[in-house]
Amino acid sequence: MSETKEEHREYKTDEDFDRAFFKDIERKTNIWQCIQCGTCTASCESGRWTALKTRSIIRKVCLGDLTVLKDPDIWLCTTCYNCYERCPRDVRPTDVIMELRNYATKLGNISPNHRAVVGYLQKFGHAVPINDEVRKRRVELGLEELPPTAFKFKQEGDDKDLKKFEEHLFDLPPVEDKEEKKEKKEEK
Amino acid sequence: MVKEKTFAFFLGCLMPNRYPAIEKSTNYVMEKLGYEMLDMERATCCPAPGVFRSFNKVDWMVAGARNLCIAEQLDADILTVCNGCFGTLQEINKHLKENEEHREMVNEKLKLLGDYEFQGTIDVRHVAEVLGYEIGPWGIEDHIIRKLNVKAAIHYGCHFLKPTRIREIESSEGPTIVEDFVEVLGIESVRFKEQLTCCGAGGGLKAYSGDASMTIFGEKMKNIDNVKPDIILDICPFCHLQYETGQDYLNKNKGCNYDYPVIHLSQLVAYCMGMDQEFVGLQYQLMGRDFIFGGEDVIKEEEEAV
Amino acid sequence: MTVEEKVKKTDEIKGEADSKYEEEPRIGVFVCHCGHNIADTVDVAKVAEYAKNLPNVVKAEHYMFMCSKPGVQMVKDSIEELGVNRTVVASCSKNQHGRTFANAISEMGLNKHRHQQVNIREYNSWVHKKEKAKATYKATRLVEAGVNRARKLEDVETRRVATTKAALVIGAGIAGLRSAHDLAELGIPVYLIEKLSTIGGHMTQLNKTFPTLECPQCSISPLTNGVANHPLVELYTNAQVKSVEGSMGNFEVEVEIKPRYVKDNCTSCGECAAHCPVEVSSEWDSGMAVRKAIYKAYPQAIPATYIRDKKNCIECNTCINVCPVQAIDFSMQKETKTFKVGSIVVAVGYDEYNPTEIEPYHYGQEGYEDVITQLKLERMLAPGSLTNSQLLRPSDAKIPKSVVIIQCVGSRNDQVGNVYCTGVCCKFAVKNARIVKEMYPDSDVTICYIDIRTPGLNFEELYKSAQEVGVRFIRGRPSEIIRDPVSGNLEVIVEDTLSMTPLQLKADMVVLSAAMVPPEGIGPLGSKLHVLRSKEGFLKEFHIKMNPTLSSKGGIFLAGAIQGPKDISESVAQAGNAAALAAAPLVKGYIEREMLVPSVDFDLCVRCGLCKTVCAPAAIEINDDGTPMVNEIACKSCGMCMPACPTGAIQLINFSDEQLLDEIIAISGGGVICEDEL
Amino acid sequence: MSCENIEPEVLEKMENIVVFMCNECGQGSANTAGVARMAYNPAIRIVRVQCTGQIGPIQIMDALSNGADAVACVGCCLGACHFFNGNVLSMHRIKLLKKVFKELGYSDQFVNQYTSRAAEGETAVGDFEDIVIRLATAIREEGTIKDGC
Ligand SMILES: Cc1cc2nc3c(=O)[nH]c(=O)nc-3n(C[C@H](O)[C@H](O)[C@H](O)COP(=O)(O)OP(=O)(O)OC[C@H]3O[C@@H](n4cnc5c(N)ncnc54)[C@H](O)[C@@H]3O)c2cc1C
Ligand SMILES: Cc1cc2nc3c(=O)[nH]c(=O)nc-3n(C[C@H](O)[C@H](O)[C@H](O)COP(=O)(O)OP(=O)(O)OC[C@H]3O[C@@H](n4cnc5c(N)ncnc54)[C@H](O)[C@@H]3O)c2cc1C
Ligand code: SF4
Ligand code: SF4
Ligand code: SF4
Ligand code: SF4
Ligand code: SF4
Ligand code: SF4
Ligand code: SF4
Ligand code: SF4
Repeated sequence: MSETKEEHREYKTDEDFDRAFFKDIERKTNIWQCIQCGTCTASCESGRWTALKTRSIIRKVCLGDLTVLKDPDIWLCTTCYNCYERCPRDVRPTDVIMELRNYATKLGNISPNHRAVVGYLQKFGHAVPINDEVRKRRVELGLEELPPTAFKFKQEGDDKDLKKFEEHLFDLPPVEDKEEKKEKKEEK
Repeated sequence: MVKEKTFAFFLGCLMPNRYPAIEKSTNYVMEKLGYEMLDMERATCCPAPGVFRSFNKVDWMVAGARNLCIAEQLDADILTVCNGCFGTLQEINKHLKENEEHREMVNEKLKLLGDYEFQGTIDVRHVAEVLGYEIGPWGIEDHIIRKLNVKAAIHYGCHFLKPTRIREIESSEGPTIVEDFVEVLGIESVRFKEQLTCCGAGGGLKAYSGDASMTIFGEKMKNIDNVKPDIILDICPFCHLQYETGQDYLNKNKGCNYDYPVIHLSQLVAYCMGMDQEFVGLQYQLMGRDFIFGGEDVIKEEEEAV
Repeated sequence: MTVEEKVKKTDEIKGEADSKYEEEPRIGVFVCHCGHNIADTVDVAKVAEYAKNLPNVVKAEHYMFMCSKPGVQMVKDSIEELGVNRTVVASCSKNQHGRTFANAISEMGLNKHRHQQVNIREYNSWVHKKEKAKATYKATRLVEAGVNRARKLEDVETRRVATTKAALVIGAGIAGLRSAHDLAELGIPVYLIEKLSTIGGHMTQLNKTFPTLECPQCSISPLTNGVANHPLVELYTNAQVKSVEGSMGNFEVEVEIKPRYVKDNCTSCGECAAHCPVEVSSEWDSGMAVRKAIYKAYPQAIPATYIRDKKNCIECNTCINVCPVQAIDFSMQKETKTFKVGSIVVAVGYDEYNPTEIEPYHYGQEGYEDVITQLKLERMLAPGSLTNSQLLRPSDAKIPKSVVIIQCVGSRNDQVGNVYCTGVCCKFAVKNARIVKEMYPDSDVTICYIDIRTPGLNFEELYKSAQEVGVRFIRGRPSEIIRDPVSGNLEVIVEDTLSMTPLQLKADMVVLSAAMVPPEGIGPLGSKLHVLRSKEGFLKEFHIKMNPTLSSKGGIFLAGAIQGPKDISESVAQAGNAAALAAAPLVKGYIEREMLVPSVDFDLCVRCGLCKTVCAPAAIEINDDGTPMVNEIACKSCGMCMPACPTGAIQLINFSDEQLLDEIIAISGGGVICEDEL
Repeated sequence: MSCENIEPEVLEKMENIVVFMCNECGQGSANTAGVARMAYNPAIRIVRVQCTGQIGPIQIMDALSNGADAVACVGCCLGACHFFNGNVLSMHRIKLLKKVFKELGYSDQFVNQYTSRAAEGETAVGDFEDIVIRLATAIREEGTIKDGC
């Protein structure tokens, strides 16, 4: 799919789509059963206020429209599962969006903030690491200063758990300059 | 067989690292109710279902299974106090118990992380479900020494009940488990419009787009403000964080003037069971620092008189 | 031959089993050239030669056209001259000329079933043109299989059973009434059984009926009166089927009739109800009106006799005292009657789906009184309703300024397990939307739909007419109805999928187009009748296209919505067909069947009953001693019971394991002579 | 994959393939195929039965032990059985049988269930071709069932 071409025309041809690409999603969910009823969008708490339109995302996956992987909208889902609960055809849109995010991540379409969260997990074993103030509070409340999680062991010099996390889990593709700039623009 | 009346206490991230008072309260409540709480040493983030599952579902399952293995080694069911932790661990646990192919795949990868193998011997519980169904309103009455007189807007959050076919707790369209339970603590649940919608924090949205998250939350707060509760009662530290920082944000940026104390179910129950307000930890929170749980002494006396 | 002669002739054929053929099989084999059709590919001479050497074969010939007069004569002659008692013709398919030869041997006094047709044309020469050697070898296999089969063929007799000239119709909705009336007009006495106190079914509850927007009472009353007064129809209301025995042509049905507590001399004056102190919600009005404990469902109800609702009656005896004709009798008891009938028509209709299951719509919950179903809407708009035919919100009796209609409630929904499209709700939704919009032009009427399905003559026109009067159509399925606890206002949340816009529609009233689902109690009724149900719970037709009116059991026919959701015209059409099919054997007076049925070897039978469980036409009954008994009239000769039997005790005649084995041995390549001999 | 790509030595090993066809759509479709002169492998042998629901493991094993290389049942389309639901019963039986074959260490491609439409000869021929293709795969992998037995 060439991007320059797209800018000049409204219509699309078969070449603009890659239906085989989402075979995996087809296998795991029921996207082909979608009747485009819109229950998902109407259920969507995010979509009411943001650009996320669940139904049209499902449609794009059915068509094999790969632009959906670059669509920032897929990151607006709060995983509230309302659509999943209410879809009359059991399409499980939340799962579809999760799968799409997995694909997008593989392609490097991941926001810097999310990258940072992965970094925290690998470094501290927590998506939200502890800070000095909370350490103090813990003591005041009569709790141990550090909870007995992997991070405490790291502090005590036993780093093997988190090292392994870093080595084996959530290996993200390196940041591409172009992507990063784009992301940053969007942030602003 | 797992040990009875014993839980492997899964802390997660937000509770120990932001709201230790919830940790304190949960320990207090469960121990008073006669449960033994075991530390899960070397546990990590659950990992959070919204963000980490979005990046790589397999790795999410592996990291989650690692936490499950720690509890399996303790021979105890896991107790969580967070919808996210519950969501992740309950779902992975159930899925790996059922799906042999994935179990093998995950176990293969677990070996890389250390001496772990998922067996599928334990269950994952949420404190709201343990209190609501196992202890029950009938069981807590003997243990409370204070009754409040407070109107609460109850927020269930999403992942405690949904997806219902995996959680199998209660319908997500009209749950009553928490209402029914806290009624005996003297809490009156006030219904508000779109009560069961999301707080706007999940799915990595808070990290991805604070603005979008706050728009959703702003609507939620408007509906809560319409019914003027005394407190906001939640069952998840992540929702807790959203309600705390969100009110603050709206006050600062949208000209609002909210000051609703945000209280986790564990904090509330601990207080009613006799923990001092100082340990409930409102003084550490952003909202409702001045809130005093209504007339505890009076009620205490009444209770004693009965 | 005239038609009558033909009928007479078939009547005469009786081919009783004849003991004189119990001797050694003598088989005649005839291989046909079919001109070039077979002979060009298959070496017919070789095949005939091969057949000669097979055991019991006394004659093997090949001939240009076996179906020609001389060919058929050859077969006949062999019987006369050589005492051949089983014939094998290897030629075309059984459908084409199988009957020619079977008839020929029957003319010679042999049982038709002693002929074995072997197809070496369609199954062989025509499809293996290029492989002559292989085709010839295949022909020998097929012929040998045919000979093996012929060797053990048994006679099958044809039996005739007299039928009982009476029919039972269950359910007196539009479909049941139509069937009952048609049957009676064909001269057949009919017992019509209705569960409720009044006949007419759902149709009488409707306000106006599409596509013409006619008054349903006006259309149905000639039929209800016609049935109620027909000399050949015996009507029983408050009645339910208790048990059904027997099969096609001869059923015995037990019916339980609950007492009305009012005798037939009731003049329908209404004094009793006027004085009765008890008021309850009226079922017939779908809860949109009240009635007394002694009541008549609606003014035109048939039978017109009042009825006392024992459950709600406080036994104050006021009614007894005020009745001018002493019609009220609390001592009436329930009765059980037994009817002997030849055919049964089941027309028990449907129920409206109860939408409480779809929780986001909050139907029936406190605060959501203004969420109603279409049937309730029909009752509200109907003449003489509690609201005087006006549309008023149940919560505050105000005329709604905005009405939102939601489609596909309980249909097309995997979550509630109804995948089917009801097919009627789009039609009644546009009907009612148009009616409401015409009544209240200032109110907004909106239909939220996934697809509008209005196929057929007049229905798209109806859809268009609704658009013309200004009904708003939004393509999207609402996710939920929310109520503001402070203001009490309802909002319908829906995406307008065509513009990709989530909408929050203010709704003073919401009408749910609920699905049509199988009626309550259909499970037990189905088992009493021994008919199978579809996975959706409706009674399943025998074949969806070729026989949508017959049930899985012979002699029991389906009419109307019980076979699947239908509108009135379709129900009536099917009901007429059901009546015709049900009448046929009764008018003729008998059923004739070849006894191609299984028999049970009681020494082998271990009384497990497994055969019964697979027999779809419910032709197997279990005797008191646990042994199965095949009802020869009900059996459809499918043989499904055979593999179900763990001991091989039950065997279909001429398709028994033993008979098939002989055929299989030959056809699988095992046999007398090896391939290389060819 | 089509029948044309099957190696001659594999094809040669297919001598007798027994196909039980029901009296309705099964027979009908094979007749239609014949009338339309649609060629197929001459190893295909059709046995006429009332309904595929009549065929059980006994018949199938009888055929296999008497020299059949493969066995199949061809009935009406699901939902259109002329005897109500015999084809579904047969399908379940064959599924079970396939499992048994697998457990015993044989290929599960020796027995199969198909449907066809009386008016369309292609459906029957398509079924026959599929039988042959599956059998070819099995033969390539494990040899004929005769060798195995
Ligand atoms: C809201 C709504 C609007 C409609 N509008 C139209 C319209 O405008 N035009 C149109 O053509 N169609 C319309 N229909 C469809 C129409 O109602 C049906 O097509 C028709 O009523 C079907 O008739 P029936 O006789 O098969 O079933 P029913 O009318 O349901 O009759 C079945 C009868 O059997 C009785 N019964 C049930 N169980 C038993 C039992 N166990 N023993 C004895 N008796 C039993 C019932 O009491 C009932 O009297 C509408 C349907 C709905 C829900
Ligand atoms: C493309 C297509 C696909 C379809 N697919 C399906 C499907 O999958 N399933 C389904 O259920 N339905 C299907 N249908 C519908 C189906 O074809 C009809 O429902 C059915 O054929 C109607 O049967 P009929 O006997 O009423 O009419 P016809 O089949 O049209 O028969 C009418 C007969 O009357 C004869 N005739 C006409 N005029 C005269 C005259 N003046 N005198 C004497 N004889 C006359 C005609 O020659 C004809 O033989 C399909 C229709 C189409 C167009
Ligand atoms: S709710 Fe389900 S069927 Fe409807 S549009 Fe969404 S995914 Fe498709
Ligand atoms: S799960 Fe995501 S897409 Fe679905 S309704 Fe919730 S926010 Fe919307
Ligand atoms: S029962 Fe008596 S009072 Fe009642 S309607 Fe009949 S005749 Fe009149
Ligand atoms: S006896 Fe029963 S039916 Fe008669 S008036 Fe009294 S309550 Fe009504
Ligand atoms: S007829 Fe219309 S409303 Fe009814 S189920 Fe079908 S599409 Fe839905
Ligand atoms: S006219 Fe035919 S194609 Fe068009 S909507 Fe109607 S049924 Fe479908
Ligand atoms: S052959 Fe057997 S299964 Fe088939 S109808 Fe007759 S008794 Fe029932
Ligand atoms: S299945 Fe066989 S053994 Fe069992 S009851 Fe029927 S005939 Fe007897």
